[in-house]
Amino acid sequence: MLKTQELTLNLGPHHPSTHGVFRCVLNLEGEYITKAVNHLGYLHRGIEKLAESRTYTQFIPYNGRLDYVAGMLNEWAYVMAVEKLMGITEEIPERAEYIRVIVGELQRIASHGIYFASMALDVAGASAWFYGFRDRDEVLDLLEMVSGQRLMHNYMRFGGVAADLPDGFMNKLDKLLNKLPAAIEEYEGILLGNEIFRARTVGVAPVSREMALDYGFTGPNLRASGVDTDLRRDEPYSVYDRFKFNVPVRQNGDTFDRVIVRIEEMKESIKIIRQAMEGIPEGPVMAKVPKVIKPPVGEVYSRLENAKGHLGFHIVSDGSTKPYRLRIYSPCFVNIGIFPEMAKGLHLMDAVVALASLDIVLGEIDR
Amino acid sequence: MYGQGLIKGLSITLKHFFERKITQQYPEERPVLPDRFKGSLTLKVPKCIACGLCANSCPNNCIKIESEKDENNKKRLTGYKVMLERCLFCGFCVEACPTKALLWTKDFELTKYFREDVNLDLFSSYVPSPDDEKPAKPAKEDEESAQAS
Amino acid sequence: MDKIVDREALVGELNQKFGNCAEVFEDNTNQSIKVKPEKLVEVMQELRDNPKYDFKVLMNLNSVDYPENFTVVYHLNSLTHLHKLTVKVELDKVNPQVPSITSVWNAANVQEREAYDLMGILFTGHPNLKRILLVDDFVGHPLRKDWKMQA
Amino acid sequence: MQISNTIATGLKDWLMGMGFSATTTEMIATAVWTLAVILFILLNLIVLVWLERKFSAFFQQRRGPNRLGPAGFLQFPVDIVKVLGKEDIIPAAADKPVFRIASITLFITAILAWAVIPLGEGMILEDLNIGIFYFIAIGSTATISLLMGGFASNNKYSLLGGMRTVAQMISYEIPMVFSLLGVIMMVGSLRLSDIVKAQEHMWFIIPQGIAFIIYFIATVAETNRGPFDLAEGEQELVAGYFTEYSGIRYAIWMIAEYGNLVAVSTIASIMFLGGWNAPFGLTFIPPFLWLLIKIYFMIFLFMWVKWTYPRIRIDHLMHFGWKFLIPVSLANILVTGVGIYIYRMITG
Repeated sequence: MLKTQELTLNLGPHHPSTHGVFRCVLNLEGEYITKAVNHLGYLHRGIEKLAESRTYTQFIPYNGRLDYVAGMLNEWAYVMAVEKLMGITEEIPERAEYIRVIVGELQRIASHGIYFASMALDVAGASAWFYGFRDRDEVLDLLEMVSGQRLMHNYMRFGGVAADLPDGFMNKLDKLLNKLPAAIEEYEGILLGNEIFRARTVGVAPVSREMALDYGFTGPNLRASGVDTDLRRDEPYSVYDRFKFNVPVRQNGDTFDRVIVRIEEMKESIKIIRQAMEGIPEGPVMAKVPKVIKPPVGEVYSRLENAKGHLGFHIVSDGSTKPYRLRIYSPCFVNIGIFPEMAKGLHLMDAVVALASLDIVLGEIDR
Repeated sequence: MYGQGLIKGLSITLKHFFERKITQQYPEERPVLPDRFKGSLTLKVPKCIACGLCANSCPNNCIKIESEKDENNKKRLTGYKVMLERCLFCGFCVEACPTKALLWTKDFELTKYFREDVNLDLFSSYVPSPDDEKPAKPAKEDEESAQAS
Repeated sequence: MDKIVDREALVGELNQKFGNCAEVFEDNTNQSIKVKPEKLVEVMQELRDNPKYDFKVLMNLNSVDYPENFTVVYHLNSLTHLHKLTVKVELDKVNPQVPSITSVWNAANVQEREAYDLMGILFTGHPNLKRILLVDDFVGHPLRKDWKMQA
Repeated sequence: MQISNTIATGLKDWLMGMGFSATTTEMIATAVWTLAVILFILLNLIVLVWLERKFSAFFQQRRGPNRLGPAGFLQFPVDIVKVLGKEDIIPAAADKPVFRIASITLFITAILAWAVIPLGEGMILEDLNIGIFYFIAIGSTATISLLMGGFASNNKYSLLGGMRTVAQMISYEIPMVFSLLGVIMMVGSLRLSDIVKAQEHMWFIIPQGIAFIIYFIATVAETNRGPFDLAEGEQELVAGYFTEYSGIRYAIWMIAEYGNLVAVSTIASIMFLGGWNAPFGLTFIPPFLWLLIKIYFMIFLFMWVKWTYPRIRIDHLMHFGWKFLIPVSLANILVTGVGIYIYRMITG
């Protein structure tokens, strides 16, 4: 008697394409997925609990360890939340805000660059992978110039940034910005325009608008599903209301759209940095803030448009030097919640690509 | 036309095939590090006033300072240890230092054969250099008392 | 600055519809309401589906261990009206139980599991209430204030 | 050709002179040839492993291995030492006998195929009159080795990889054979040396250009190289059918794969690129070297394609094979047949 049997496959925790230590138990019918169950927490470090035993300032470097490919934006999100809690948002010097925008958008380009690269690797385009990393590294060179480190910057401070931009930074930035459009064109040439890649991604794992909102998608993933929203434009924080930029929106919400939205966003980031370079004023980079940070009793929920979605910080303060409760709303953690639903009926090869297209970073999922 | 993207991809890789390569040949070619680079730590011992701000600012408590009062009732440093294996390289200690005694170096090759060697003892490994302001040698009895404690 | 919902009117309407279930909660953010746990799912459904509020997005689901109670905090956002609302549910310190809102937003699924895992709040009616970040045989809920850190 | 023939006849004369009988002489000469062929394959491997690394690096703006020896050429012996030093792990639940012989059977097929491949005029172990047929027959048995490897590992990834291989290789065998059929029809012989002789004035890539492209695509799939490396599929299947192999057994898989790569490149050079015939009258380069240049040109093409394209999905692969390549190759045969008929009518 012949009979068929479902195959249970452990995708992870150490698997080439789970982008870290993430495990997904798949039930396979042939090579088509009938059921997927996420198992998280292999990288759980208890950062929310750690925050309760660190002072507000001491917690800044830990944010770089969340989404370790976009550390600058994480720090910014945290610093912005505490500034709101302290009520010093208005006092931050303009130059500091401009610097934040410049380094933040650079970080976004770096993060999307690594997204493109890992996406390319997951469809086995090894050369495209190297091109993505090549350009990301040049962005990191600039961030290293500013903060002294490539990934865990610790550059943002309450009321400003740690130091002014170093000499020669603007020249190098200008050179890089002149180079980047050609690089993005190259991405389109080698991967995005490639017929094999299109066949692999167009129409694969579509997420409808309703589903995206229901599952709490944010950021580029939501925009790929046809929801026109961007915190930088809708609720402008910092000095984003002074810049002109488009918000790329795609309608189908499939894997291809999720890639294209990010590539378009890289172009928009270049535009924003150009405008910030022109408009940056002279002046101090730090507001006058007390040495010991003691926010008043209360709570705040503040969000920032991270490279992966809305990074939210809910901070409850009891008036002491340490947060009473600090909650990190991480976009990747919520985005990955859709994966079991998304993977149903997909081919194993497509599931890997769909997972990559969600742009997960395990440091932020497990915290 | 179908197949255009395929040919475009081939032309891009072929272009890079003959291009100059960008890999840095690391041990021979040293990386150019920016001034703010956070490598290892160094302490200019004569400048240190043992105030302990660096230790307080450290998120992971990886700086241990030993000090004692001298005859003028001034604090004097007798030991300075950094547990580099726990260090976040955040730089709060360097920022906190009021006398600019604690500084980053550009030394990034911190690999060691044994775990204990990772940690730094900045006090005893200090080598006086001519550009420091006259190094005050710790008195003999101080060393003895430090060893005793 | 965030757009503020007229909380008095909102609470009035909710109370009228579901019977005394909500009240304005005073804190520094000026956008919080407090809801009784029994009526939470209905209130959330109303907040989501009523075009007047149109809170299509569950921004954040948090749980706080206050000395006197556990509080589950829901941050809601509307894409059309661009306003925000914080819904708070105060729970018993001994046996914290709150109905799950997974039926309203699927986004709550993983976040409720996380709150259960780290804070020990039971979400009744959750389809799969298991530990998500910690190992399955972990004892205790680390984010509670009485949980002692072990180095 | 002349040189090798001289060596061969010289060797035979010398052995006869030593007083061996004719049969013994023939046997010894054959053994020497076999060794020479194996040596040739292994030498190619050394170059290929190095070339693949260098080429992939160049395509990606890297330098590739450059520490040991000139341009990193001595990296290979070091790697061999490393591979030999690795522990040979066989999973406890594996089907051990099958697991052990799987990689070796693939290696044997890779070697056997070389029996009929000429490396120059007369430089051939056995000039079979059904040479190309023999090559295809031997080449298609590689499928079973890969399935053996995937099945015996008792690993789910390996099993999936093995099953993919069977589907893929059986599908792409057909267009490959059909594409060669056009050339065979034009020559009227299956003997490889005849095919080369027929190309003295015109390479078959000119009348059979479409067949060449089909052959190229099909052999990329046959040798499991990117973008058709579904059997390995390292992004979803870790390493496919050889996930569980380690040490020297793993090395044998790689050696066999490169052996197959050289074999199909050689066949492509012989069938379409004129074999050892020199183009444009450039006869100062010896014929053997010409063949080698053509083989390595083919290998460059293989590597270029591999390091440029993303991997194709399995259902697209099947669609492409059955719905596009096979009809086109059949049409090519039809056109070739009609062309030959018309040609004969004109020339009488």
